[in-house]
Amino acid sequence: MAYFAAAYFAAWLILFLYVFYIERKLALLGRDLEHLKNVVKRKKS
Amino acid sequence: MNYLRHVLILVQKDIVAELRTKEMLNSMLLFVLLTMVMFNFAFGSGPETETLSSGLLWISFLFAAILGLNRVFVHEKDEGCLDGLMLCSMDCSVIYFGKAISSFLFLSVAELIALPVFTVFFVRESFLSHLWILIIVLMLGNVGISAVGTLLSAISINTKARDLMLPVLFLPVIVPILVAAVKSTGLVLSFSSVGTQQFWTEIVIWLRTLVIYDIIFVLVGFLTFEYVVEE
Amino acid sequence: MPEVNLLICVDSLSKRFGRRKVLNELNLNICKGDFLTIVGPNGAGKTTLLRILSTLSGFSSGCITINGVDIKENPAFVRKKIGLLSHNLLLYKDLNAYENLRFYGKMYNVSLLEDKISELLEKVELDHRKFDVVRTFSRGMQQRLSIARALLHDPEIIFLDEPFSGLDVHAGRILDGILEDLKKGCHTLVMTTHDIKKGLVHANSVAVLSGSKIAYHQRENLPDLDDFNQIYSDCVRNKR
Amino acid sequence: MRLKNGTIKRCLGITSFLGIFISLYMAFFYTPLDKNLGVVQKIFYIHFPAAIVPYFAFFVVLVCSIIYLKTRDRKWSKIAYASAEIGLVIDTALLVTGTIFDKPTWGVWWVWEPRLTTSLIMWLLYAGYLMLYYSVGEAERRSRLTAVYGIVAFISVPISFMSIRWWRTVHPIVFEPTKIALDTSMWVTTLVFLFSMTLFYAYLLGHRVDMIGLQEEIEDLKDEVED
Repeated sequence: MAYFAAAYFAAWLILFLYVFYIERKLALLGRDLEHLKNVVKRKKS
Repeated sequence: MNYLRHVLILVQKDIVAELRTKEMLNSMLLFVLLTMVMFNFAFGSGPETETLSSGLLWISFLFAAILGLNRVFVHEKDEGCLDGLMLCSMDCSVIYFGKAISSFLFLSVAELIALPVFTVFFVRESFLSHLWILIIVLMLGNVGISAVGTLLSAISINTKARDLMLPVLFLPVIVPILVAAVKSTGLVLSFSSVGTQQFWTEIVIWLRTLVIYDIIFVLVGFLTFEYVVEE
Repeated sequence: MPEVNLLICVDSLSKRFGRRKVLNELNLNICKGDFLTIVGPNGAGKTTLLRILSTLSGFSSGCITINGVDIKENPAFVRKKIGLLSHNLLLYKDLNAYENLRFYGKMYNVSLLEDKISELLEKVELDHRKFDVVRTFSRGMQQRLSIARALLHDPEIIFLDEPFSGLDVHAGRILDGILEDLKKGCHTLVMTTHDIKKGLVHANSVAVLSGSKIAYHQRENLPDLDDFNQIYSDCVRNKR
Repeated sequence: MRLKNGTIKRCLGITSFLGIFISLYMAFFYTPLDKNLGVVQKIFYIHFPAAIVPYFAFFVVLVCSIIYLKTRDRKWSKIAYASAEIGLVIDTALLVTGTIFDKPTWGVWWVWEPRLTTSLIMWLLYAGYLMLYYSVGEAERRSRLTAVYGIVAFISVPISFMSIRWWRTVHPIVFEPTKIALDTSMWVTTLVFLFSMTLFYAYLLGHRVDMIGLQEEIEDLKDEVED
């Protein structure tokens, strides 16, 4: 039982950590992009 | 015909340069010998090490090969000679074959010098009657190593990490060659304890594997090399 | 411009390094027998342009023909016709002067190679070091040998990238002589430099590469040094 | 176009999560307990798709690399890289479940048996691929070099199929998950799991490619600001 739990736990942990990483990174990148777009807009005007 | 001539000119150039400095050959040779000595210290010299010796032989050859392969494109890259080669050869694959053949030659020379030393150190039974099979195994292994090694060396010379990159890229790719070469070398070294029938059936399997992977590696190198060197 | 003599034709050439546009919609025509000098500030893309012309570098868009042949489609044809003297020496430091030239000569299928090598070594005044390893040469000598290497296969077109950098006065004079000979021999030469004065000496055609474009191109009736200096600084300022 | 793309991705996400929940439910409650291994056998349901999906992901790397070298469209090299990274992550999950699976069935954590060994080699190969990706600065060259390595690396993927044959000539007892008697409900569960894992992979792939696109867009904007 312990092995079973450990295997499922480990596998999902890895996958969800990865999903979490991607979502987090995407959010951060989205923020950066918005920021830069604003900077460009300000520069142009 | 012209194609072949160009490859040979390139090989000849590499040999002349290597004979002048001997840096690649010397370092490979010393490295192989050092590995063998270190192996002896690390594992002792009991009867159990004999079964490991075919593995030792190939591991030391493989790492020596990395040492040499790292140097293959250093001279070409440093003074921009690769550009010069691109300008004067009709085809990128001329450069690939020239480089692969010269690293094959240097590796083979180092191995053939190291082989007697290895025999003296680690082999108890004479395998002289089957030596020619071992030579074939060595050569087939070298073809694979230098075919894929030359390609990966050209890749790694283009990275920031340069020579740190080659082992990381090279070792996992060469595994099939390593497995087949170690198995067949082990068979040759212990041919007397394996029955003749079994020896031949098994050695054929392993040699076939070597040949198949050699062909694949050469083909892939030939087809993709131009994408590595172009800019 | 007389169309018949058109040798190299560059049409809206663009080259991007990653995201950076090094060359942008660049147009340039070079006629047979021209000596074109391209000047420009550092990082303007002079070296890149020469590397593209000599098929060593790819480009993002545009079209280049040499003698009417598209260089992307048939690079081998172009490579036989050109000699390149680049920043890099393209020499093997562990081979001696003679071996270097012999290697390249054989790769280019040069006939009467031995005579050619002796002749060229004499020309660049390296006769006495024929069998010395290139590693032992001074920078200027290596550069001279590199010149010999570039001329080995009698190329019709010669690209020179900053040929005078690293040359002492004497070696510079040797190079001057060679360039004059080549000009008389109806070779087409393209030279880049950031030394405007040196650039105007031989040229019959000058161009300024700035802001990833050819900002100025004049063939025959060249401006004198002061005028050209003025033009040059205008070009550079406009693009900044 | 953008909206449609987003909708597809959201649908993929929802279906793959739903699928995974269904398959988990099936694994826990629908399938019978294995007679010999008991509850441990249920590891197999996650282990099997985690073994197959990396193969598929690395195959995608190969195909996209070849297409990139032919067309020079950077889109393909982005997909190739994203696929390699996701394959690597799932391969990691495979190795972890594999080692945990080994302990109760064989009594040791790691055995150099073909499936595990070759998965490990694949892991190393594509870890090298990722290292190569990050050690080349310029985008065009990076795409070119990783594409070539993506092709070379795939040569070694078939050894995982070959090797079972090779090792068997040496070691007669070879462990294969499929040798465990499976009844229909077990097979159905496995296939459902495999299907939802593949959807999950596709969902991740879409996001990862988006991420690279965003990164490049940001770099572009930075250049623009500097100019």
